[in-house]
Amino acid sequence: MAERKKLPSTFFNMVVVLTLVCVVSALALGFTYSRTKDAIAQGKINKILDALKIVLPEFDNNPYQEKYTLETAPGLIFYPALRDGKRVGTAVQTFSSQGFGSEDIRLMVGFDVSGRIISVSVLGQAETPGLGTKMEEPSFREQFRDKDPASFKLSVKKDGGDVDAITAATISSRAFCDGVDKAYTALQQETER
Amino acid sequence: MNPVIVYSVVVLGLVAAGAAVILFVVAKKFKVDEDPRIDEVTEMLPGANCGGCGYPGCRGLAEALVRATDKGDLGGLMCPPGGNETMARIGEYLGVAVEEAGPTVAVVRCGGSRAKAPAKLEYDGPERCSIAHSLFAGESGCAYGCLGLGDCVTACDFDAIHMNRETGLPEVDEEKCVSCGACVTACPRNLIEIRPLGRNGRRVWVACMNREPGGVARKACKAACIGCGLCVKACPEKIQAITLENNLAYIDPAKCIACGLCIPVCPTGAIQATFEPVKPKPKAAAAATAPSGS
Amino acid sequence: MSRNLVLSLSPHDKGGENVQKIMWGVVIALSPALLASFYYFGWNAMRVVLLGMVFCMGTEYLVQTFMIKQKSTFMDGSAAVTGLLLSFNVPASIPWWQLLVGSVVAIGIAKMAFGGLGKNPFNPALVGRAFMLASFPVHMTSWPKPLENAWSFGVDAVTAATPLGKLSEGGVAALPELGSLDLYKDLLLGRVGGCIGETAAIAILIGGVYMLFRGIITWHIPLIYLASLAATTGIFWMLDPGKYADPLFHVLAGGAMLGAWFMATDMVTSPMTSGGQVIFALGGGVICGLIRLFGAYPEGCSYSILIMNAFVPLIDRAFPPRRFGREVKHG
Amino acid sequence: MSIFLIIVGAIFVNNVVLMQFLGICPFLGVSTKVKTATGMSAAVLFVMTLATLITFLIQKLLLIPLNIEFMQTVSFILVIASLVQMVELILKKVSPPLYQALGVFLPLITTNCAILGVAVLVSRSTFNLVEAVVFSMATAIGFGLALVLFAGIRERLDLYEIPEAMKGAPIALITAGLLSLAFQGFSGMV
Amino acid sequence: MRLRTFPKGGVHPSENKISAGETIQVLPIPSRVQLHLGQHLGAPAVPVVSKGDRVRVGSRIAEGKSFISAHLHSSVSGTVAKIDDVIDASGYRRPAVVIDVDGDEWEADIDRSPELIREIKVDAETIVERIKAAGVVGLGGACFPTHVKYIFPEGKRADTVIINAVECEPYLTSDHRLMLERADEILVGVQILMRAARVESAIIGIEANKPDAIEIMSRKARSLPGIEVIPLKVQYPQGAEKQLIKALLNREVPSGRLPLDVGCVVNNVGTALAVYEAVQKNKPLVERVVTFTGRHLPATGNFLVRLGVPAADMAAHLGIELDEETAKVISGGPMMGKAIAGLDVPVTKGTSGIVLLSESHARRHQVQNCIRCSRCITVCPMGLEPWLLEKMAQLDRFEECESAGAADCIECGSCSYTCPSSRPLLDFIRYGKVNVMRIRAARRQK
Amino acid sequence: MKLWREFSKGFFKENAVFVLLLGMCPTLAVTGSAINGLGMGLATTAVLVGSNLVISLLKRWIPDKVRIPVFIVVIASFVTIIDLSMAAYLPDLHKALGIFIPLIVVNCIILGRAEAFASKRGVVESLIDGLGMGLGFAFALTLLGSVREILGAGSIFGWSFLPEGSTTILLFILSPGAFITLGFLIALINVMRRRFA
Ligand SMILES: Cc1cc2nc3c(=O)[nH]c(=O)nc-3n(C[C@H](O)[C@H](O)[C@H](O)COP(=O)(O)O)c2cc1C
Ligand SMILES: Cc1cc2nc3c(=O)[nH]c(=O)nc-3n(C[C@H](O)[C@H](O)[C@H](O)COP(=O)(O)O)c2cc1C
Ligand SMILES: Cc1cc2nc3c(=O)[nH]c(=O)nc-3n(C[C@H](O)[C@H](O)[C@H](O)COP(=O)(O)O)c2cc1C
Ligand SMILES: Cc1cc2nc3c(=O)[nH]c(=O)nc-3n(C[C@H](O)[C@H](O)[C@H](O)CO)c2cc1C
Ligand code: SF4
Ligand code: SF4
Ligand code: SF4
Ligand code: SF4
Ligand code: FES
Repeated sequence: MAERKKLPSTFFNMVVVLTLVCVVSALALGFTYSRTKDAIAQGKINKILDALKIVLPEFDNNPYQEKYTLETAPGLIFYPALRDGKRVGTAVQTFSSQGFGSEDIRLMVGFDVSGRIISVSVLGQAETPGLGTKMEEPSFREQFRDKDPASFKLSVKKDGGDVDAITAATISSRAFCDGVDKAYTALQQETER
Repeated sequence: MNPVIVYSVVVLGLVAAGAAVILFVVAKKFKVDEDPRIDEVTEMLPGANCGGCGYPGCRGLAEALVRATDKGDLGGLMCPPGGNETMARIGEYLGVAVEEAGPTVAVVRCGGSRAKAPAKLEYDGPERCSIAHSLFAGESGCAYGCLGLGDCVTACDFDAIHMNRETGLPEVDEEKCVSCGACVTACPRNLIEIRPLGRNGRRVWVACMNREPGGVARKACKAACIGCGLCVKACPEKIQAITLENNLAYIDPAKCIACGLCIPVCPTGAIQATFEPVKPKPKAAAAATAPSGS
Repeated sequence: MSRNLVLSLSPHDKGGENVQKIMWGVVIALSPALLASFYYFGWNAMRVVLLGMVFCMGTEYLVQTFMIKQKSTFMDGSAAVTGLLLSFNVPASIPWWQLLVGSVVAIGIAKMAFGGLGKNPFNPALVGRAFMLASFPVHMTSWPKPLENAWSFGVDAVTAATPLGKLSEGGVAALPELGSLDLYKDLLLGRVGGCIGETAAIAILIGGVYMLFRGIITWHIPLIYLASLAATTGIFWMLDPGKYADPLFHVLAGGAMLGAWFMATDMVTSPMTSGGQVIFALGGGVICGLIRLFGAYPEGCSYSILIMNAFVPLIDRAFPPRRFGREVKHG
Repeated sequence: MSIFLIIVGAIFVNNVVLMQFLGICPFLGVSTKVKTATGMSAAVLFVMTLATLITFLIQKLLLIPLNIEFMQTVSFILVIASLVQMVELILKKVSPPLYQALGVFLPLITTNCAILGVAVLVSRSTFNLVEAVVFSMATAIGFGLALVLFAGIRERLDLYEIPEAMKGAPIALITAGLLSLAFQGFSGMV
Repeated sequence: MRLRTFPKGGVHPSENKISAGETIQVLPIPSRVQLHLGQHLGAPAVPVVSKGDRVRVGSRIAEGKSFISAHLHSSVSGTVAKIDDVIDASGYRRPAVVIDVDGDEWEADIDRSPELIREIKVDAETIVERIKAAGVVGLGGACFPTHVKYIFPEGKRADTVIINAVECEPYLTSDHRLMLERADEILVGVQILMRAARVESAIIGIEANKPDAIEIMSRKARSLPGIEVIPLKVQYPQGAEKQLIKALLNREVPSGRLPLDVGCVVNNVGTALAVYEAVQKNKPLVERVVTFTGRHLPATGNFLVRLGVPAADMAAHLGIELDEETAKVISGGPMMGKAIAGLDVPVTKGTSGIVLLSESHARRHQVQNCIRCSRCITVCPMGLEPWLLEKMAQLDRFEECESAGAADCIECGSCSYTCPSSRPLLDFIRYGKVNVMRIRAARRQK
Repeated sequence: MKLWREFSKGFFKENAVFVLLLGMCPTLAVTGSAINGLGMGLATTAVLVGSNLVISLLKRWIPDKVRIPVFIVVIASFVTIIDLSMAAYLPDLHKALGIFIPLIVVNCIILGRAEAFASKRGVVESLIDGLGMGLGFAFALTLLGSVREILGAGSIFGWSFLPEGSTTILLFILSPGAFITLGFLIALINVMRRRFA
């Protein structure tokens, strides 16, 4: 082993070195943070924008900037879609805590002006892989496309609704319906007012 | 400058400095003395925790070594697997001299193979020498011989001793044996002895522990030492390495020069060696079948 | 003297019991349930049971012969019991390859990896079942309707939810027949959906009583398990009969009977002293009840036993037998 | 969420070791004897509660107000490391018996990711202070439960000859897997 | 009425009491006998004769010097041929006195008349002295010097003498025969023991499979104050003293303690007879009753045998040869006896029977893994966990053997007998126990 | 040649996962799919290389008594940098790995390497060592992830080789499957090592 001349462990050396290292590392971190901050924020927005593009008809406004919330519907976020200044639909960011996983299931549900569902997109979920996660697959989500909740009952068939549950994942399917239903009800209340 | 950077520098600097100061103070205030040498010595030991030294694990020996150092010398403490090299290093670290011990190896002192000591009884029970020993003299009837159930084999942590299927006797692998002595303790018949490896690995020993009179011993085993004393006479005058006691010859390894002269004279072939003995004289050869040395 | 005498330590006499007799005794005790399953689920049940036993015994043979390299004990009956119980714990419509996976897991992972008979901490058949349930939730929860599929060799005919399944899905409302004598009769006789061997409570009971009389098991585990399950579910039922089913239903429905008599009693994976067995069964019954009432699964019997299996070493330690001449416990 | 559900959830349903994979190293390492497992569990309970309490305060009082949440990892680990070392030093002096029982496990705890993991999980949750502390205690109890059960099983396995290839880590992992399989029974209870 | 027995554990092996109907025959004296010096528990006796000395029947040839030891008397008249190591039943060589026989001359002060002497003239101290002088040891198996049992340590008192007439071992019938043929003498012996122990009551425990013995003993004991005969349910190992005390008096001897700690002294029926002869007839222990039996044998018998006579003499007397059919020879019963290397071994004070087993019963069964069936726990009369003790001993974890109670094991063998996996439980428990004792001794030395 | 040995030992002889059993939490937690395993492995590699590099550079200036805190700060900084960068540029992977990215800090491999290797050896060696150990770790995680993904999801790196809707052995991508698969992988490797040794 080569000769190891090291700084001796005096109190002064220790505090100085540790503090210095911390300062340098804090500088490095602060720098990285300021460089990535925007990208991270943009990433989050992009995810929502992507979802909005899927669940809304074509729009020419920026629904993200025009989003609003309602006191009657805590936790839900509304993104209006306009084309040529005319409302063509609304996307509702909704959630359900009745899923199987430990996290809420977060959905983006797009409605046209008549209250018909255009499409649903999953923003986040933590269901069991291979079971509840099948909610992201089209075969399940597509059931909701172009359905009017006024006639299409937003619950699984087992509960007397119109939705075919994912096999062996009724709980997740129910939660999904619950989220969509929340969005629909909130939107109805808003339009009624 | 960006406030975020400033904050982070300040916070982290504070946390770190704070932690350093607190730790320093606490360390000062709650200081406990423990001999740091114990840890160091433990590090130096092989860490096999074999118990060959007679202490529970390597740390046990380390403690004993440090304690012994304070008394002045290492008092014969030894780590067999580590060997002299390790002990020398530890001795150097602790600042005391270590007794040198020559390399040693385990030898089995029984030649009662299946052929020489045929079974007259049948043992039906767990494969444990200690248990069979508590029951009876053994399948051959020799109350001193190997029971062949391999307690020594199980005891060895170094895979150095194996049962020879054909002879029913254990054989020591000289390369692997570290003379930890585990097999010595394990053998209920006290058949295994740690002996010096010998110059160039040459060593000679009496492979029998039967203390019966010749006739009785021969009845159980054709390879038994019958206490005839021929080997004692064959051993060179100046050496006198062989003693005869209770009808049993014993070769003192400290005196034996491994000349091999005793081997051909033994009428039962009870003396074994790690080398081919000098060609036996025709007369002796008639009586002695060639020893099955390992 | 004309022969070599045999020497061994005492005792020189040996009682008549041996492992084979015990294990094949369990197989005999399971035969009433097997007959019942044949009656309700027909050839499909037979096919599954036969395959389950062959797969389990085959796995044991292959693992012992080719991987552990020891003499195989696959005929000692323990693998047969595992195979039988594993197949009793799956629907009659299970695809063969899924049963194969379950058998390999039961014998290969839960038993042989630990060194074989007697060394496994968890009940092999239940490990196999839990593995299959988590792996193949769809097939493991589609139940052929009793009697109606019996003679069709294919799978996938009419299916029926199990009583516990209905309860878990729709609450007491989904089970309007609750409280009617017919339901209990159906449960007793096995005219309900469910796993192959679990439905006919009466057939299981016959087997259990047979094992009691043969001295293969003692009463502690089965009776305390069922009592504790009844007590747990009974407390909630008394609090709100409109929301929870009655204890008798819980005792007869699902796998509780099969579990209590045949799986919780597996001597390898249950405590050894009667005191320990009582605690084991008590805990099992409570956990089974709680899973049924509040868990994600309609049925908690197998998990309750597996969970208690994990406690067995600690229970064994806490409940040693009463030593002769030692009123005062040391240590 | 009610305190009761937090407790049941953290101990059984989302058991740190068996379901969340935190603290696996000590789970595999300190589980050969029930006695040491118990000591380790107690040490983890103590440190985890204390660490969560302090990091919770740091998060809420320092990092969030200053908008430097990205400093979380660095500051948490520093705090935890010094905390552990401090506890060790103090324990050694103040109560040697307690140090013998718990202290010897303390160095192992620094690299136990369950401590930092729970601190981070709490910081990402909506728990208030009381809930956070209860959650951390329940998590530690869940850790202890899994550890002690596992040690019990391993002590029993010690009595038997198991296949050569399975000795050591493989059988420990498989046992842990089966334990985790059994604990799946609790799923959905919360 | 429900018969008494001990509450926990025990087994019921097939009784095989084939020789129960054979009256006791006197075996002829051979030309040479070998008397081992260690025929009792404790230190071996020290010879007081030397080669060439003339001895008569009853001459003291060796003395027990330590506290727990017993004297040894010549069982024949003749010349001491040698004092040397002689192969014993296990094949090991042990010191023995070998005597060449000539005639049958007895020591003069021995009363050989068959007359029953009922009156006990001596006091407790003298009784103990005479027992000691006669070299009486327990004939129930352990060969514990009988006089030692009656020297009570300071502050200890007994209230009951228990006579162990259980004979729970399968095959053996010597105690049974003794009760049928020598009941009166035995009862006097019991009275002597009561006086020696300074107690007013004695209980004779007999298992229900010996109804004739129960009948005779009860009838004869009726007139004797304080002596009670209690029939017991057949259950092995009821003959073990701790279990017997529990069964008869519901008292539990604490772990590591002696019957005296619960106010009892336990002796075998044969011992009671030997005591009678020693005290009333001045006759040392030079002969005993031995059962010679086996299921495949054409004939079986109970013999009054002089000590040191080879067991083969009994076989010869019955016209039996050791042939292919006999695969195992046991000294003692099949549950506790020792397998021995042949019939040439001499009968000792502890030889209660010689049992020959045929090939089909000689061998152990294939050992399988323990299935944790807990049968061994259920049958262990001492409340131990034999499977655990076995494992711990196997792994040389003796400290754990100790805390799991290895030292309490009475080596009854119920566990091995019952284990469906045929595990060698007792073999390993014994191994563990030996080592526990070794550790304890080492600890005491420290 | 020597450098090659330093590099390659991390793959087999001293593989962190299979042989040293270090860093078990991320190993078990994120290997539900091959791609997550690879991602985690690479992230760890990056931290390992970075910290090994810095520590071997700084080793002379660190007093012995504060070396552990200094190592921790250095490692934690690299972890945070990786964390932030992944959040910015690989948001999906970042989400999938979740809490286990900050937990790289307590991965014993990294501190262990810093303590045992980087604080004693030269810069180049330390760099190679870090790279070898890290890639070995990544290799192990990817292998484990692949096995679990193939058995549990019927796909590999997200590419499904089974027809839509096929039944797979789901358990392998659930928690018990992680333990069991790793157990058998280690057993297999033990057997192979014994056979080759
Ligand atoms: C490991 C595991 C994971 C599960 N994950 C989910 C899930 O993600 N979503 C769900 O609805 N049910 C889940 N379940 C619950 C069961 O599949 C449950 O039996 C099912 O929801 C019952 O409803 P079914 O009618 O759809 O079969 C899971 C169960 C297990 C054992
Ligand atoms: C398992 C076992 C069984 C025994 N069976 C008998 C028996 O059947 N008859 C008997 O007299 N002693 C038997 N004994 C011996 C007694 O425990 C006790 O030592 C004896 O009765 C004391 O009397 P002694 O000293 O006169 O022999 C047995 C001992 C043990 C351990
Ligand atoms: C499976 C088992 C494990 C045990 N382990 C321990 C142990 O680790 N430590 C202990 O003190 N007692 C242990 N015991 C309790 C002892 O068996 C016993 O009760 C106690 O040590 C009595 O010791 P003594 O013989 O010195 O009076 C254990 C008991 C059982 C059944
Ligand atoms: C009463 C009894 C119940 C048993 N129950 C089971 C069981 O539930 N599952 C199983 O795999 N084996 C069972 N066995 C067989 C055997 O004990 C089992 O395969 C062992 O766990 C394997 O080591 C049982 C055996 C008996 C005697
Ligand atoms: S052969 Fe004996 S002395 Fe040599 S290593 Fe093995 S146990 Fe130790
Ligand atoms: S040498 Fe000793 S321990 Fe080894 S097999 Fe022979 S008798 Fe047994
Ligand atoms: S452990 Fe001892 S006392 Fe208990 S049954 Fe076995 S031999 Fe008898
Ligand atoms: S009787 Fe045999 S198989 Fe049963 S628990 Fe005891 S040792 Fe095990
Ligand atoms: S990685 Fe070691 S405890 Fe989590």
